[in-house]
Amino acid sequence: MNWIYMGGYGAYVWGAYGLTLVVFVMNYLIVKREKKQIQKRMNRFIQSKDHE
Amino acid sequence: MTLFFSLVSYELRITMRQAFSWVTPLVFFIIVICLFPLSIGTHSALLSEIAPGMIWVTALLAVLISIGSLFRTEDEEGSLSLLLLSPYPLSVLVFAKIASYWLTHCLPLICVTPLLGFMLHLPALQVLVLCLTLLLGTPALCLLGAIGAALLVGIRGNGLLLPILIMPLYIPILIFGTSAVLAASQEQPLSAYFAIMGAFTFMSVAMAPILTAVALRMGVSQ
Amino acid sequence: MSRNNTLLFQGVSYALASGQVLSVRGANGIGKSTLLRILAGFIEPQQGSVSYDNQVIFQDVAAYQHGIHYLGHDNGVRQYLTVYENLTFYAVLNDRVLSTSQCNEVIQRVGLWAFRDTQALCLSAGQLRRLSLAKLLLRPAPFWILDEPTTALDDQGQQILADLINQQLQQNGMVVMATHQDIALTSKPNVLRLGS
Amino acid sequence: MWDWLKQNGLSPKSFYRTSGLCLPWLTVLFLGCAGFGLIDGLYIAPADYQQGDGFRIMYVHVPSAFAAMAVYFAMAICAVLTLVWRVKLAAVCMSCSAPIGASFTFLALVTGSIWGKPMWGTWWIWDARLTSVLILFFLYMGFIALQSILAEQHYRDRACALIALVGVINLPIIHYSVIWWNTLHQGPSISQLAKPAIAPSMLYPLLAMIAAFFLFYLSVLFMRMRNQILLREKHTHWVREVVLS
Repeated sequence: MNWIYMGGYGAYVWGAYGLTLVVFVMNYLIVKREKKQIQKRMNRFIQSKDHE
Repeated sequence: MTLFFSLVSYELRITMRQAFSWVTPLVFFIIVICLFPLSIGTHSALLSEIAPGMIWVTALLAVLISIGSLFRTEDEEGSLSLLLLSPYPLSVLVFAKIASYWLTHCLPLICVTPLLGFMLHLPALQVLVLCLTLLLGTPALCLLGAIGAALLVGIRGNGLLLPILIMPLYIPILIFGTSAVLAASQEQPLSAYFAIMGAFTFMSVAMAPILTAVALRMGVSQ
Repeated sequence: MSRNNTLLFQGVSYALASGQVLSVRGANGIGKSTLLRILAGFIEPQQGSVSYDNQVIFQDVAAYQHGIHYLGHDNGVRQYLTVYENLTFYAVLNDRVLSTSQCNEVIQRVGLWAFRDTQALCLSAGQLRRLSLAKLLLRPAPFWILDEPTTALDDQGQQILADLINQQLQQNGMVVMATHQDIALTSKPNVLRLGS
Repeated sequence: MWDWLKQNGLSPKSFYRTSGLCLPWLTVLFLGCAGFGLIDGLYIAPADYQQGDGFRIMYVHVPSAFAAMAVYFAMAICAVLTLVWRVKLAAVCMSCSAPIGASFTFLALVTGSIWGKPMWGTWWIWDARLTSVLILFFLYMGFIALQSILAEQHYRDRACALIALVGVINLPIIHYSVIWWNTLHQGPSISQLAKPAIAPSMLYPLLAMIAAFFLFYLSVLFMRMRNQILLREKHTHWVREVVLS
């Protein structure tokens, strides 16, 4: 259990690592969402070009 | 060189005819400096300690609010193509424009600084050093600000973007400017501070006009 | 060439000999001004190239731009300078020594003598257009690029413009114009229609 | 040779293909490095004699500050490629790596202040390195602000390249003037955040974490660039096939 408390600095250490995880996951999710949006936009764009 | 002086004289004539354009930074500078004693209190020891920082930061902000419109008159008139088509290198023309901007916008600030310095109970020696650092530092402020102004020349509503863009570049000038006055208050030798500020100013004299010219050429080809 | 990702024109090619006029026609927004700005060397074309006396202009844009006049859609006139100062400013900018008599003669030629010392701010659009036409006289240039020079010009102004162009053609210069109205010219202009 | 490189090596189409191939490898490598770094740093490495376990925040703070600076220099190199040789791919790389660099800088700032709390009792210490990371954050904000306000694609790439160059020229000057300013106002306090000369057992997790940050940067950068390339090249045929497939 001492590993969790980190010699009294547990809150700070896990806080810092938690934040790192959040920043990494955020970066990843933003890119994934952007990929979905672009996929949608490209499909619409290609359909509109086909109609011309 | 005659080209440089004649261009500067034309620019001065233009700015003089728009009286409002060069008065705003001066009035802004004086009003903001007067706000500090009203807000912080008139304890003279405190005031004289933070006076150099206040005057420097306010001078920096005064330059920032007015340099954004350095090329706006050209842009509205469409006379940017005039500058581009001239046989002279664009960076010389831009340097003349920035020099005339400095004469009309920054020099009045420096002339008013002694008055404000005494208002803030700043000893005479420190006021002199403050004016010297401003004299050496404000050209670099104008030159770096001109790069940002040239980048944003075509964009409407670019009022608040220029400070964000250019502020980080002003930090070394601010640091050395204020610490020179601090050193003067402790009777330390000042040659090092002026040397570094001079180096920074001349680096921006060499670098900024060329970068501004590149930015203008890019902007026109938009 | 496209302007913020909308396709303007493709496959435009034209060879203009000296002593001729090319009039570019086309509806508004078809890209006439963009084409003229490409010719003036302000914008780099995405495909193809512009060559002037068989040398691609973008090799040395500065040298090419010395030899041309570009009269943009918004006439490049300093608002807070008077008519006389505008011309001397243009002369200084283009390395031309201009005596006051020459300057006065140009102002009279363009018919702005009465407004010699009024700031460009107080001039009408037509007068501003004439002032920018006066700049063409200050410096001989083999190649003129005029973007809708006839806007806001009255009959007398159009007559002045026609004289200028005829004089330029006699001196074996070239002129490219983007216009909607026809101007009475001695030689018949070639026409390039965009977006046909 | 250079023209061949510009046509084939750096063309968006070939980049799209090659990045597609090496993306899975990058993520696997990243997970490996991160795993090793975390386990080693959090569990195996001995506690610092002075700071106890609190120093383990270093394994996150130092790599993110280092990566933030490195990403800015990478953007400056792409800026030179965009302005001088007009490599379109470099412009895409520069505009895509700005948000990642900004997130690293933000991470470095917050973990630095979290590390400062147990050690010096205050959330923010005007330490020289932390302050220059703060200024680097302003530079990133300026870059992203300029990038979002400019509409026309071609001009946006070149203007952002110019501001990145101006920023990178001034970065060392800012860094050293802040360090000099720091010694002036705080006296020569030993800056805890500088990389202390540490025992090898503590060094390996640090190197692993730095590698993990770079691999993460590369993988997210490639993903972002692939999206941007699809958008920019939407008129071409190969994009049609990619999207339809």
